[in-house]
Amino acid sequence: ADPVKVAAIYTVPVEQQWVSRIDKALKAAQERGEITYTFSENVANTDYERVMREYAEQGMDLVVGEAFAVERAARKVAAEYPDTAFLMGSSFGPAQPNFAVFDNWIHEPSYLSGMIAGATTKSNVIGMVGGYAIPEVNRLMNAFMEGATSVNPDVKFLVTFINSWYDPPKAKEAAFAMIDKGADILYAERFGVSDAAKEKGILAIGNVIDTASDYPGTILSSALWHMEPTIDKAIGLVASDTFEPADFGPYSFMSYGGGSFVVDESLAPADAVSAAKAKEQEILDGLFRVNVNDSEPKSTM
Amino acid sequence: MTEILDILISANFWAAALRIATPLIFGVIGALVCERAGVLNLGIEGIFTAGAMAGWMAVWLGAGLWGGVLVAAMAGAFFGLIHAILTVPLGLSQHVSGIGVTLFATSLSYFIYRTALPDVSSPPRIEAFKPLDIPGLSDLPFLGPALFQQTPLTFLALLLVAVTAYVLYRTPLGLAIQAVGDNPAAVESQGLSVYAIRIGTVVAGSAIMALGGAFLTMSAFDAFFFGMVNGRGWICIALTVFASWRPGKALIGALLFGAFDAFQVRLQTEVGSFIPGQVFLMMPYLLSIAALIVVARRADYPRALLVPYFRGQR
Amino acid sequence: MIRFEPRGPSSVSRMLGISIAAAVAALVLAAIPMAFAGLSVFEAYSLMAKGAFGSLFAFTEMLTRATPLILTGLAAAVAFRAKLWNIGAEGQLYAGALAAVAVGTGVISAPPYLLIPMVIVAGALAGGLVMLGPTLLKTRLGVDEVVTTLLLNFIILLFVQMMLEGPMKDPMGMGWPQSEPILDEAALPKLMDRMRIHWGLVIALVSSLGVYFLLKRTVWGFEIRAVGENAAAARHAGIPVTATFIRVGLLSGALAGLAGVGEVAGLKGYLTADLSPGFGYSGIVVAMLAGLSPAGVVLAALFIASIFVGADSMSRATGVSNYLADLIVAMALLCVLVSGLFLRFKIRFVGSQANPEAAE
Amino acid sequence: MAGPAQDAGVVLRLDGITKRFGALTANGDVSLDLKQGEILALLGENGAGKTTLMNILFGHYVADEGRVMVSPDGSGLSELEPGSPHAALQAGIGMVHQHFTLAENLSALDNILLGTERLAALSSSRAPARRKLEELMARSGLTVSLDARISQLSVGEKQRVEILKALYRDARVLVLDEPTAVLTPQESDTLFATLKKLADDGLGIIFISHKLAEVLASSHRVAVLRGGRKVADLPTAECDRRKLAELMVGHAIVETMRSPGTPGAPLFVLNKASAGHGRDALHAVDLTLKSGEILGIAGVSGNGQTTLARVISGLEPLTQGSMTLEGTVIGHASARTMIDNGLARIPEDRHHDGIVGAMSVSENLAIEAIRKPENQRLGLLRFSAMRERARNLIKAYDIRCQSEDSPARLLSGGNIQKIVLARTLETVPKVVLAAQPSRGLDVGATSDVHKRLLAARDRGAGVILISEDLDELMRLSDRIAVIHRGHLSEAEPSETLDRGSLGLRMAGHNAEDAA
Ligand SMILES: Nc1ncnc2c1ncn2[C@@H]1O[C@H](COP(=O)(O)OP(=O)(O)OP(=O)(O)O)[C@@H](O)[C@H]1O
Ligand SMILES: Nc1ncnc2c1ncn2[C@@H]1O[C@H](COP(=O)(O)OP(=O)(O)OP(=O)(O)O)[C@@H](O)[C@H]1O
Ligand SMILES: [Mg+2]
Ligand SMILES: [Mg+2]
Repeated sequence: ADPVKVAAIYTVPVEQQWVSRIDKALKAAQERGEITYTFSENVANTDYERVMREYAEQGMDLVVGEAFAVERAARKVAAEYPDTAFLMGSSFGPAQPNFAVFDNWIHEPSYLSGMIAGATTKSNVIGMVGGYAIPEVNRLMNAFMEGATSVNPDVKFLVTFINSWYDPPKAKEAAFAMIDKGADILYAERFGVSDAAKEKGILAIGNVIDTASDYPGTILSSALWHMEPTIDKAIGLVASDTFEPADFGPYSFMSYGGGSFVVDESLAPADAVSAAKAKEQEILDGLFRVNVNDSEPKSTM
Repeated sequence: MTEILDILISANFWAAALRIATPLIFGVIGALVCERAGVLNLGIEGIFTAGAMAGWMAVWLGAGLWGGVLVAAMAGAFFGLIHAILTVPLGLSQHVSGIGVTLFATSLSYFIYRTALPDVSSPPRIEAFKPLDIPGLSDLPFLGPALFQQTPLTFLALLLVAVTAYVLYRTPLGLAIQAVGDNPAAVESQGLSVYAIRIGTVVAGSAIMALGGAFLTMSAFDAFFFGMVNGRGWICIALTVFASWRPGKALIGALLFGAFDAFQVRLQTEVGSFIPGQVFLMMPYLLSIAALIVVARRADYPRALLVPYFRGQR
Repeated sequence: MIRFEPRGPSSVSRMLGISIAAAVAALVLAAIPMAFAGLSVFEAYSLMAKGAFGSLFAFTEMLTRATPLILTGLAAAVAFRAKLWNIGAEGQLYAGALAAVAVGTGVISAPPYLLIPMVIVAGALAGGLVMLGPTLLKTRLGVDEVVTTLLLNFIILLFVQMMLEGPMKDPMGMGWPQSEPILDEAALPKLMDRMRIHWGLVIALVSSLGVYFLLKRTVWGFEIRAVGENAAAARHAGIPVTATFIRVGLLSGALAGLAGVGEVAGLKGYLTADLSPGFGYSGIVVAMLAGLSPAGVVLAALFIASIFVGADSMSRATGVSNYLADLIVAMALLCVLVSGLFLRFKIRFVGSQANPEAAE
Repeated sequence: MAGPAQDAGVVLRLDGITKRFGALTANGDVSLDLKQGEILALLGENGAGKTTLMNILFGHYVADEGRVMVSPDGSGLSELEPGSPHAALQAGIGMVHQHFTLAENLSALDNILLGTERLAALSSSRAPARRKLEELMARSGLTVSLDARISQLSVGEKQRVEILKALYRDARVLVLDEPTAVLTPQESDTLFATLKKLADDGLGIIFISHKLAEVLASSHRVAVLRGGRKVADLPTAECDRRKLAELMVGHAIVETMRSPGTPGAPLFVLNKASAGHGRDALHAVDLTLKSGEILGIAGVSGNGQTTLARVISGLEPLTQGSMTLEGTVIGHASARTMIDNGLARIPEDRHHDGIVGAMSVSENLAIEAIRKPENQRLGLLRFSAMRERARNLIKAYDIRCQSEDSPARLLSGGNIQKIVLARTLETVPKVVLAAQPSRGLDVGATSDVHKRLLAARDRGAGVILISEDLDELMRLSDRIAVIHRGHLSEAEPSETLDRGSLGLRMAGHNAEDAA
């Protein structure tokens, strides 16, 4: 069969952690010869609808993107191009006839990395630096905090949002400020935070992407997101003409391999690692559900 | 209250203020130099980006850190030259030319970066400047951590303030720059070329600005990101007015802004649970306006700022 | 050595010729990065033209993108005419959008013929009021407005984010920082079915006519021009300089606010903090390209919008990085800027040996 | 070509200079020689092309035809590179421009040093320069405080800095474009004494002036330009006032003489009025202007005249005292209320405060009355009425311009002044405030301004004439008061005053000393 024609529309450059996961999965599929892949990055909100239409008009089979700030327009365009499949990052549900949704549901591994952090911190202060307080970020931070307090009720959190996706120098400064306040573990939602941790010789928690090799000895644990299950599923459905608007969110869950938890066992206490692993198994077995909480996390000091 | 005091007396806070201020110092000195010669350079935001990208890429390609600094300065000089040609001999609107240069430098940097590195999911890193350990000074109590654990570019920025002040006030070239920003006819009637001085100054000023960008990718961080300049250039334009076009005051203004910013991230973790985060982020801007109101009446504009000079025209 | 000699008003054919030359120069320049990216230049240009004008969809998209540019361009043009350097149209645009959302999302219920004007007025008022601050600081305390308006852009955007995460957050938005949707009765109607083009364009065109009329034919316009050209002489002649600045500030801010109204009430339907990709800053470019003339603003906005939309679409059709679009816009801008010179001046290249005897 | 004999002592030769600006020929085939030690006066109406000619000589403009020859070291004439001030300076030409070319943000010393040192030099060698300048100042009598910022200097001091700039570079030829336009009589006298001394030292000097008295008193030779062409070049000894005036304008000039006025009731009164601060402040000034009189205010500029004019114009509030117009106290004045109350104002700096250069002549003629019904209806401008009125005024006041639609910026100084006169006097004002109304104007334009002021007086208006030109004051004023350091003396009938005692009082000596 011909390769599936896939176009992706990103509102940020592909370096952005979130988007880079989608890009990676699509590029892998392209490598395998299953799809042809093209994308537009850094698309302004106001241009999003036009770009969607242009791709649809070009006869794309599948359009992948993020509908978050353009929810209504995206759904309207999709409805007008029923022959194209749309797989959009969204906090809302799928819509007939062709609008499927996904999201980064890696709150489970985030919880687990929280358990590791809570058990490892000596100062009982954990700093968290985020870009913007949007649900996709809040959810993971909240799960992380819950995981940490579940093993260490005394742990306190410092939370800062820097109001930018890509200002690593600024994220780094925010992280330094937290280190000054006594944080000995930093939750690295943004580029720059792990650098501060590394410079000051403390630990960091990775998020979405695996940066352990860039910061040896610094990344204590990470909650990783893998878009491959989601993308591969969608491509398969489109290729076999059986695409249905569905919620692809679960493909980001650990049980589908869409989320994973890694820990540097040389940095974490052994009992914390085993506790986390045990919890991981419970999650995979469906015995434990991590709460989903999208509200903005606040400092607790 | 005591928390606030704690912040202000911590050496780390002042070290952060100086770090945050460093790109601004380069930017404001560069902008100030251009404006002293009568040319507003709104290309600054793009020149920052170009400096950040070019300097980083040079290092990444193996030019070495100081080689990267040089390349960044050259990139700044290149865009400065475009702005200078458009605004000085051609006398075009400094506002549009500046914004045009910002658009041009930014989009060219992005385009080159993306064309050169189409397939990076995680931006490549370089080995960035490390904080200098100056034996003796770095170990001083308070001052050591506050002042002497910075990267070489921070010291370069401080040095540049002194050099700029010296050149501006003590050398024939500086006098000519000051004069050309006040009354170009005075310069021409003394046999000097208004165009040469203005173009040269804008090129030099833009090269300095670009170092502010280079600091971001080669000192404050070790990779290049789209949008990472994040309005810092515009802040420098504001700081120039605040500084009344004086290098010393420019340093103070940049440090003040750096301190506001370092202060707000610290305050955010203190009382962030009651007050929306944006309030803190607004603080540096609001305080800059407040500071400007205090100094406004004394602002001493270069009289020929924004005014193109044509020989033999009424 | 280059010498410029001012020339009188240019003929239409000359202006046309120069515009075409500028466009050609821009296209030649833009061919460099295109070739660099491995594109066939001619194909790229035909795709560009298609992207901006090739279909009804493309054309209306281009007009839709030009709509806010016309308004922010007018905002800059009016203010710059009085030498009030308003660099804050971006912030005023957001203020207008915020006000439109505040009025138009259900706080007031009224039929469209009442609600739409209320939304428009609220947006204009909010933009105007935002500009009032810097204007008063300038006239009362001598604070430089370039700086205050520039810094206000950051402050207002943060304020909008604060409102969107706080009191004005859409409870149905799944936690996303966005406003509630504008009611149907408050939305500016679309001009065409299935297309995004909306009544904001009409507002923009009418505003440009209005500004033209104001500057050209009214006492206030006369006073604005006089203050802008020579504030000292205007004051000596009994023109209320302060009042004129305030009027201009309000008008300029209101026009930028209208741009925000159009974007939320006409285009998006609700407010997010990434509403504008820098329309306020582009407005300055539009205004200056237009030589601060209201009619020129419309043309300049169409020019910028068509280059962007065309180049953006071309980058997609050819699979080149879409950062190319911004690059082409920047190059076109610089070319047009330079071409303006040929309208204002005769340019003579004087050899270094200007001495006629030297040749003998 | 001129033989060597004729070249003897010639330090500068302009040879067939032609310069066109579009259709306008600013200089047509002008040739001129300047000898060593000679003071040449260059005369001509406003717009005759004097400044243009000097700008070509100095390299600011490039001539369309003709050439400039200089003899830098007295050895022989060689052609000067056109279009290069640098070359002109190298050849020993020093130029004092009609408008100061000084950087206000630098000290006098730095302005003089500008361009004399290598730009790449690592420091400015101020100390040796200061020594040389102190010697120069002692020799020439041109003293200034070298460390003061230019912005703090008076116009006279600025003028001296300009000349020092040239002398510091060892100029052999000194060109001064209307050097005395802004100087007081005393300053002018000192300047010419200095120039004489410099000429005796071997400098060739060209100066441009509209003041015939000083031309006759101080020059060796006179060249006259009319319409861009040289119409006369003759020894000063062969000239007199009338002849020069005639050469300039091409016909005889009748100088305006005042007939005694018939003063009426007090019209405008300042009572213990104080305003402003610093050098230019007013201190408890009493002034009474009657209708039908011209009240002259004599004084060296910078003694409070500017503040006085601003107060009367409604641009600056009184800090103490009161202002009364026709018996009504004017509390919170603005420019608008004063104009509406019948004040006509001729500002000192007509380019800066008088006209909006980018607007048309007709708009400038309407600007003060733009809100009057004759210019607008319901906020809409009445263009045809405005232009109609402009055409009438252009005719009545003989304003030379291409049309009522040309930008006012393009007009000459004299014609700009006529715009101001036309729009203010046309309203039949009760009070006319004329500040330095003939500064920089040629004889023809000056006599025109004087006629208009006298006509306003004869119509019953009260005129306040602020001037540094004692001839003008004596010729026009019914009474004269002297302003010094913000204090205004009692006005006395001009018949009882003479130039000498006025000059002394302007310098700060009180009436008894003067008498
Ligand atoms: N030449 C100028 N260029 C730019 N801005 C100027 C200029 N002159 C004045 N302004 C600004 O205009 C402001 C208003 O001046 P001012 O209050 O004196 O006007 P006014 O004529 O008294 O007005 P009103 O009659 O309405 O009170 C000044 O404070 C200054 O900021
Ligand atoms: N750069 C220029 N562009 C166009 N016209 C010019 C320019 N310079 C001078 N002119 C015109 O040339 C003519 C001569 O001007 P110039 O300044 O030489 O006169 P002037 O004799 O010095 O007069 P004044 O006594 O008023 O100083 C005037 O009509 C003037 O408007
Ligand atoms: Mg006022
Ligand atoms: Mg002249």
